[in-house]
Formats: sequence, structure tokens, C-alpha cells
Amino acid sequence: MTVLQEPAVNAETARSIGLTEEEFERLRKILGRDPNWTELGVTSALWSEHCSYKSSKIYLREFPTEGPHVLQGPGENAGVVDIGHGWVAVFKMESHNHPSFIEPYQGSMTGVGGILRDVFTMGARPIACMDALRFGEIDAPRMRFLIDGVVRGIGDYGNCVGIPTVGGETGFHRCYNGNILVNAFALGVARRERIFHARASGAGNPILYVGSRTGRDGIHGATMASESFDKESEQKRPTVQVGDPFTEKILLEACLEAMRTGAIVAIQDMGAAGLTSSTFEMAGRGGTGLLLDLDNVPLRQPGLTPYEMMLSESQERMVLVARKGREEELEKVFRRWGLEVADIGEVTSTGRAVLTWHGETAADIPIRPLTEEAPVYRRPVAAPSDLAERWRAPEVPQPSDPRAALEKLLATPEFAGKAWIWTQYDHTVRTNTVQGPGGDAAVLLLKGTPAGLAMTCDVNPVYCYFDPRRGGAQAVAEAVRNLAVVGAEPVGLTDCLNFGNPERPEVSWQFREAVRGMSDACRALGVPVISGNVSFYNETEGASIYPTPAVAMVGVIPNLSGLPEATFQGAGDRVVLLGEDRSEFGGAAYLRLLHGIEQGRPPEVDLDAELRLAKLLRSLIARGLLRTAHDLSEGGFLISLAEACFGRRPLGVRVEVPLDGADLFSESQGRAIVACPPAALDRVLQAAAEAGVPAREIGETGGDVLEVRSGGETFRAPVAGLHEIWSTALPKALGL
Amino acid sequence: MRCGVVVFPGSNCDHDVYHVLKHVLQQDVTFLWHQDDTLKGCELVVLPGGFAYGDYLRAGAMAALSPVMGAVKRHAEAGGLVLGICNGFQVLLEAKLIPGAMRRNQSLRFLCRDVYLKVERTDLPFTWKLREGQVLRIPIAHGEGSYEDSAEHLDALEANRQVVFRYVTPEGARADTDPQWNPNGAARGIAGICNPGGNVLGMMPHPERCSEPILGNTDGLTLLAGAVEAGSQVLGARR
Amino acid sequence: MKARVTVYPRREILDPQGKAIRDALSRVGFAGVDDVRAGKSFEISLTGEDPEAARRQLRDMCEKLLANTVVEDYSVELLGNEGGRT
Amino acid sequence: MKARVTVYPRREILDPQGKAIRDALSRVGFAGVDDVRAGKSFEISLTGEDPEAARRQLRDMCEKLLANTVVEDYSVELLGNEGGRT
Ligand SMILES: Nc1ncnc2c1ncn2[C@@H]1O[C@H](COP(=O)(O)OP(=O)(O)O)[C@@H](O)[C@H]1O
Ligand SMILES: [Mg+2]
Repeated sequence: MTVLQEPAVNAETARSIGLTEEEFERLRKILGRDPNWTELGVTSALWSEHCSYKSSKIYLREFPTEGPHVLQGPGENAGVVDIGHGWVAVFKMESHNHPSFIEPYQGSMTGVGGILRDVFTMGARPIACMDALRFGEIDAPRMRFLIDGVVRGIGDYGNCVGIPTVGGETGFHRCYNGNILVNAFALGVARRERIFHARASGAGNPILYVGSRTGRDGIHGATMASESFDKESEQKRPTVQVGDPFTEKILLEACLEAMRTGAIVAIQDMGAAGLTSSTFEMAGRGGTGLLLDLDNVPLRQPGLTPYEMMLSESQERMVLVARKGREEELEKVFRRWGLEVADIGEVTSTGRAVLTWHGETAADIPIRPLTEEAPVYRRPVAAPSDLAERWRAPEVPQPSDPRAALEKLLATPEFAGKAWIWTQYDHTVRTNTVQGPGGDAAVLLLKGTPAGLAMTCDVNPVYCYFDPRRGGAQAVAEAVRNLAVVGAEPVGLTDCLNFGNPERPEVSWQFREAVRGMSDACRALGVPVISGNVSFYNETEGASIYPTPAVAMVGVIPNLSGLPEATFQGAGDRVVLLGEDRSEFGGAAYLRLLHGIEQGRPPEVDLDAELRLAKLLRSLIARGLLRTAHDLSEGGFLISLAEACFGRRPLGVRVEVPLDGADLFSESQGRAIVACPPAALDRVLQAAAEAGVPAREIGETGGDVLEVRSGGETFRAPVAGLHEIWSTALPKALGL
Repeated sequence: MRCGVVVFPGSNCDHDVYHVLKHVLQQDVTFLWHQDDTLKGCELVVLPGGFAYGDYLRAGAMAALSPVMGAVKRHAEAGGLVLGICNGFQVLLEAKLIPGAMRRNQSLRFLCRDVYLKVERTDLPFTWKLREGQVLRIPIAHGEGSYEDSAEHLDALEANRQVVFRYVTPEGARADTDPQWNPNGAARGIAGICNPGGNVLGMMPHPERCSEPILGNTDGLTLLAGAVEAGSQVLGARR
Repeated sequence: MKARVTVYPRREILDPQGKAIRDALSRVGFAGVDDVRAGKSFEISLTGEDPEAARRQLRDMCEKLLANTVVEDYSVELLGNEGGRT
Repeated sequence: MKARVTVYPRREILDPQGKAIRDALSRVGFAGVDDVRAGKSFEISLTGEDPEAARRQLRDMCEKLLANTVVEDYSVELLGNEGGRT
């Protein structure tokens, strides 16, 4: 028999791989004996925060997850919504924060790879990606390296697989200096009846392994614990996961082809905790058991132990349950694509996972107690003691020169054009991209139908820090607004909840509040949460990141003809400001970036007003009345007005607004700038009045100067100059 | 006309070209598998964009060695039409169906955006529908698009009028050293070239990505339409 | 003085490019290729003449810039003045 | 038997990557770097034992696949069995 040099199993070693004393005891009770090292490793993976959601479950239950369009809510690899014409959209967002901080290129590559597999594992063909990125201050240590690596990684992966990256978000804040955020979103489409699930069923059905071989990639720090017991420890140090987009591409094509044979019962990608989570979750969902013969797992290098095979996070691997007797058909498809297939076991009815290796039992554990009945915690929550102080309204210095203030803001990485990033992403492959990156929401053709899909990523972490509840609601509201300005009705959202250490009461409070804020907004605006991901422990040296509940929302545009753009289209259009202006500066960019003040309760989010605005925008667009629609968000009116001038052919505008000085930068929510031909103006104002949305005509497009008259004062700025500042700022800041 | 779109492992614009040929231009289109040594009687063969074999080593290097390329060579030698787009262009170069080589973009970064192309030749089956000197706006999406060859080969290329498309300003002016207009630093702003016979064309920009009004640009359609119509004439002539 | 720096993916780490090349070689009929690892090679001309100083500087360059030591190993060779390639 | 194949852009052809690296090196303060050329290195393990046959095979691999001789030069070294990297 093979003698494994593995650590003794006890509370100590259990803790060293992330199991608490109680969890270790719980496992011993479940087994009625001491676990062996492999069983311990498998359990610590399944009960890890990442796989079990043990600290977040109780709050996530508050999300509305049902809706007229929802076919599959949270719980599967990705959510599914009906988008009409017999099509469904399958989407999800996931974080890859820590790997990306260690090795930005491979970290972001494998982040994209993982989320794509989550989507095509459901039987959908991925057609779009987005990336929500949060970096620290550009001058922080390693930050330029991190930014460059992350952007290259996302690009190289999506570009190679051939999925357009059509949108995203990029933020900068010192709270991410030691912990950047890389959240990847992917969306796929499928015919309604073609959706696949990851539920293992049918005792006797073979379990097949497809894709890359298994190496020691990314085995959780666990292997470290075994090092002292090991001769060649250098060899065994957990290694960074490396992405292979080429293998992903053929895996994608082969899987979709294999699914069409009808010989697949269930299929699941190997993501975090690779073989462990994939097989256990499939069996857990199906209420079945597993027999795994680890001698058949294809290895990249010899000598992996059962523990290592079960916990390896080698990329581009799938596991599937085949209909007995039809393995051949499937193997033929995979081989044709040059992929390796291995029969690694079968489904049983025992409800247990039995792993054999070298003719012995390497593990024998009940599945459901480890998956469906994993521990759930209600962590202590406490609001920050200085909340009142945080909410104290800030002093708002007036801008001595609004034009200078505007130019300064446009030159910050926060507001600078992000083209340097998204031109490194193929955003036109697949020929569906009607509106790529650079607008508010991306718009994709749904080939063969008049309809389109829209998607956007949003969150304002500073708002979330000062008031997680408002911040959560605001993220949802802004996403709805970004969809509305392209005429899209939301059908669902996915999220990536990036927070600090949940064992800190303030972090758990932030989490609970943010989820409640999001839930309130989702209910009020009628957007179900269909999938998502929680990333805790985003902290360095005890300092948590700002709560960052990134929202990615998807909407449907019934008819793509006559869509407006986010920029002015031609001279002579009338410009209308929609929504209510207030003087709101809590957490506002104007104060943060120009005056170094980060203070105050974020702007109020009036959900009814947001709903009225969204409905109005959608109907105006459906009636073909608008040539331009761009919402107001961070930075307020003047920033959005300037952005609206930056079309492919920059165009000037002349406006007079009832906003004074600093109020040009107030961040009141629920507002948008629209422009229409003069002939349509009355109908636009009329419709706004009927919808109960404040609307005022503020001026006219044309010329090559941005001219603003406010409070008796007027300033003019040549658009070319503003555009130059805005479009070159990011590469400049990066030293390129 | 019968068109074939070659599928290499890692091709990812195969469906895009297929879509335009079939649904926009109403042609009879079929996919050609890289391991087959036949073109199933196709008159126009398209090598699509993508990352064949992951573009590992050099873009197009591994694909150039696949069985289907033997058939493509014979087709080309017989005067048949071959269009290589982006990765397909790189494959044609590596397979030596057209001269030169592709190197990484001078910026060393992948670049996806619109560029402006000047049509240098309109007496080809691919370009006869375009106007001499016409400027097209067409998207690029590549990391290895800097066309390169020795000075004397480049001179020969110009002398034989094998340069079909050049990166230019929107007004059609040469700007070979300006990365804003020559996006990848290609020698002499070369964006597309043909073989001496003019029946094999390789180009970095993606005409199939601007061939439908809904996408806001149809500059690519004229080129593809020209190719299939010319192809039909070739076909007619043979009958 | 000329030097050559060679940078390879670390042993334990997947090398997709090397694997792709190995597969391609066997597809086109090269038998007996066990393994291919794909790395980078930098030929660097230095003004200094002291070999030890040069080695130190080159290693320093690798740590700082030429190699990503999280995923890559590097090695440094001095080629003398003629340069090693033919 | 282990071998190393090195592929470099032809001398007469400009090498933007090499130039970028040289500039980056001087930016981070490495003095006395005249020139950097960026190439590829392949470490190939062969089953055969005959050095001459190996050399021939490796050159053949370069001509067929590993190098694009329009713009690249290559060189072939045998490293014996231990492999040359440290
Ligand atoms: N990392 C990124 N990847 C792709 N697109 C991005 C990225 N960052 C920003 N963008 C694009 O830049 C535009 C502006 O982004 P943003 O200011 O967040 O828009 P908004 O304020 O409307 O949410 C959007 O179209 C967005 O898709
Ligand atoms: Mg917006």
C-alpha cells in the first residue's frame, strides 16, 4: 500500500486548512469517526466561505429572486432569464480579487475563464463579457503593474476565446491599494429548451472528466501544511493557476456540441476547489452518490495525492455525467476537438462520495451533510460607532472657476475616458455589438430578432462606505438608469459583493445593510437577482476595502431601430435635463477629487422617481423621439454634459441651467440629459409632464464649444481641448 | 456561389463570416474542417479571424501546417479565390501563399478599433466594386498585425501592385509613422496584400464586422459582395 | 559585454504554449519529442566589463523587470563580447 | 537529451519589444545597457541519443515551425541530459 506523507489529522491541522474547532467536531460527528487527511481537505474546501456562503447565506435570502422572466435563480452555475423570441440569457459575475493581486495577468485571465465556463456549462453560448475593476491610487506600489497585468489578462483571454468584452467599470481609490478588485461578468444565450443543469442523476451513469490535465495549481494553502512532512517541498508549493484560453475555446465548442448529442445528463465546470466542489455539488443537487476512481484522473505531473487531486484548481476542466452506454458518442466529439476524456467514476444511489486510489478507499463521506447542510453563521453585526460623524454634512467650497474644476476632474483617472482599457479588448467579435464600451450600457443584437440586449456594471464604493444601504440601492438604481438611457427594460441582475472580513461586526453590518439596500431597490424597480458571488476577506493589514457590491444588470430592448446615443449626434438638437436637482455632496467626487474631502451621507435614492424616469426614457426611446440620452451619475451635471460632447465627432453645446457653482457637480440621483430634434421637443416635455418627471429645456447642440450659463455667469470651453484632456488622461497617468 | 469558411481549432470569426455570406449575401456557405484535405467544391475560401491554436508561438504558424491548407494551396494555384481575414491573413503568410510576415503591434498591445483603409487596387475580384482611392472605415482587432518584410521584398510588392489596402487618415493621406492612423506600425502602412495572381487576398481589418446597417457601418459589405459576385463570374467562365 | 537572460515558466506551472508547440511538432511528424517548454530569451549588451558586477546587475534586472518570479524562473549567462548567436 | 532552441528577430528588423525593455530598464535606473534584443527560447526534451541526428531534427523543426525565417534567425544548442537552466 502507498504510504502518504500527510499531516496528522487533529484540530490543529484542521485549523491550518481553515476549519474551526466546531467545524472539525461537526465533521467528526457526521462521520462518526476521525476524518483522514483527504476527507478533511475536501470538507474544508466545501465549508470554505467561498463554496459554502456560510457568513452571507442568511442575508442573501432577502434578495428578490423571482420574476416573470426568471427561469433559474441563484443556486446553479449561473442564472437564467427569458428574453423572448424563444431565447434565454444566462449570466453571472464572479470575483478573482486575491489571485489578481498576487499575479494580475494570470489572476484576471483565470477569472474570465471561470465565469465563461459557468455560463457555457448551462448550455448557453457566451456572447459578451464585462469587467468591473477597482484599483488603488495609480502611484501606489505595484499599481501600474497590476493595472497593466489585469487589463492584458482580461483582454488576452476574452480576445482569444472570441467573446467580446463590451462593458465594465474602472474605479480608483486608496482603499484598494493593497487589495484590488477584479470582477468578471459573462452572458450567454441559448434556446429556451436547451438549458442544462448540474444535477447528477441515474445510478450507474459514468462520470467523465474533460479538458486540461490536473496539476498542483492553486491548491489552497493546505499543501503548505504538509510541507514539513515532505522531501521536495519546493516542488509542492501551491502554484499560481495559469489560464489557457485556447483550451477554453475548444472546450467551449466541444461541450456545446456534446450537449447537442443528448448523451449528457449533467455537466459542471471545475472551479474553486476543482474536482471536489464540482462532483459534490452535482451529487448534492441530485441527491445521489459518487464513486470516483482517482487513478483515472489525468495528471500533468506524476505523484499527486488524492488530497491534491481533489483540491487542485487547474483551469479549463469540466466534469460531466453521461447516459450509460453513450460515452462513445461523447468521447468522439471531444477527441475530434483534440481534448482528453477520462472515465473517472460513476453516479451511485448511496448518497456518499467514495474515492478510491491505488486499490484503496481514499475517502468515504456522506455528501448532503457536507453540501446542502454546510454550516451557516449569523455573525455579530455592529454599525460603526462614528456613523453620526460620517453623516455630518460636508462644507462645500464653491468653485472659483467651474471650467478649471471641470478640466481638473476630466483629467483624473476616475473620470478620464477608459478607451485605453477597452480598446485592448475585442468588443466587436461575433458581430452583435451595436453599442460597445464608451456609452452608458452596452447594446447587443439578438440575431434573427428585432430585439437587443443591454448590460451595465455599476456601484459607488464611497457611497457604500458612508451608507451601505443607500449605496446598495444606488448601485441598482444607477444600473436601471444606464439601461433606461438605451431603452432597455431590466430582466435581472447579478452581483459581486466585495467586502472585508465578515468576522468584524462592522463588515457584517455593511454587508447586511448593502444587501437590504439592494433588495429594496430591486423590489421597487422590479429587478430580480438571478445569480451572484460573495468575496469576503478583502483586507490588508487589518484595513478593509470599502464595501463594494458591484451590480451587473441585463435588460431587453424590444426594438433596436432608432436608438439614441450617449453623445450628441448633430447641431440644432434641443437639450433637456430630466429629474430633480438638489444640492447633494455626501461622498461626492467633486469634494473628494478637488478638495480632498470625503464626508457625508450619500445622495438620497428616491426609488419611485427612478422608476418614473426609467419608464419615461424607455417610452421616449421606443417612440424614436431621442437622438441622445445620457444619465447623470458620479460628478453630476457638468461631467455628464461634457461626456455627451465626446462623440466620434466631438460636438459643442450651449446651455443655461438653474444650477449654481458647486451645484453643477452635485450628485443628485434620478437625472438624465436627453437631446431631440426641435420638432420633437414639445412631445418630449409633454411626456415628461405626464410621467411626473421634472424636465426643462436647457439649450441646444452645435458649434465646437461647451458653453454654460448659470447664475448670471457664463463659461466657455472648446470641446476639442476638453476631449484632449479626457481622452489622454489615463495613459498619461499610467506613464505611457 | 459556393463559399467555404475554414475552421481551425481557435478560429473565432468563422461564424461571423458565415453569417454575412449566408444571411446578408444569400450565398451557399459551408464550414471546412482543418483536418479535411478537401474544399468540398467551394469557389471562395475564407480563412477567418481568431486565434488558431491559440496563436501560440506565432499567429498562424501552427494552422499553416494543417491538412486543409494543402487543399487551399492547390485551390489558389488553380486561380481559385482565397480571402484571409486577420488571423486568416497571418495563416496565409505563414503558409507562404503571400509574401512577408506579421509581427506584434508596435505598441505591444492588442488593439480593437476602427481604422481607415485606402483602396489601392480595384482590378481584383475582391475589390472591383470599390473605387480607386476610396477610403473605407473598418474595424481591426489584433495584437500581431505589423506587416514586415525586407526592403527589397517590399519594393517588389509595390512594383507588382500587390498592396491592396493601406492604413491612412480619414482623408486618405498616408501616415505610416503615426500610430493613430497606422495602428500597428505595419511597414509602409500595409493593411492588405494579394498574391501576384490577385486571387489570394490577406487583410488585417474585419470586413465582416461592418456589413450590416444595424451595426452602423456597411463599408465591409461591398468588398465581400464583390468577392462572391466575382466568384460567380469565375464559376460561370469555367462552365 | 554581451549577456543572455533566459526566462522560463516555473517547472510546476502549466506552460500552455510549450504544450501547444509539442503537440504541433508531433502533428507534423517529429517523433520523439517528450516535452517542450517555451520561454523568453533576452540578449543584453552592457557597457561594464566586470563579469561579477554584470551578473549581479542582470539578476537584479530579472527580479525587477525581466522575469515575473511568481510564475517564472530565470537564468543569466555571460557571452563575452562576440555574442553567442550564429 | 535536452536541447535549447533560441529564436531572435533578424538584426535588420526592428525589435520594438527589445527597445521597450531597454527603455524600461533605464527608467528603473539600470545604467550601461546599450541594447536589448528580445527573442524566444525553447527547451526541448528528445528521446533520441545521437547528437547529430538531434541537431538535424532541431534545425528542421526551426525551418518548419519554430522560426519564421522571413523575419527571424534561430540557433540550436544541445544541453546534454541534465538541462542547462539553474
Ligand atoms: N474595465 C472596463 N472594461 C470595459 N469597459 C469599460 C471599463 N471601464 C469603463 N468602461 C466603459 O466606459 C464607459 C464609462 O464607464 P462609467 O463611467 O462607469 O459609465 P457610467 O457612469 O454610465 O456607469 C462605459 O461604457 C463602460 O462600459
Ligand atoms: Mg451612465
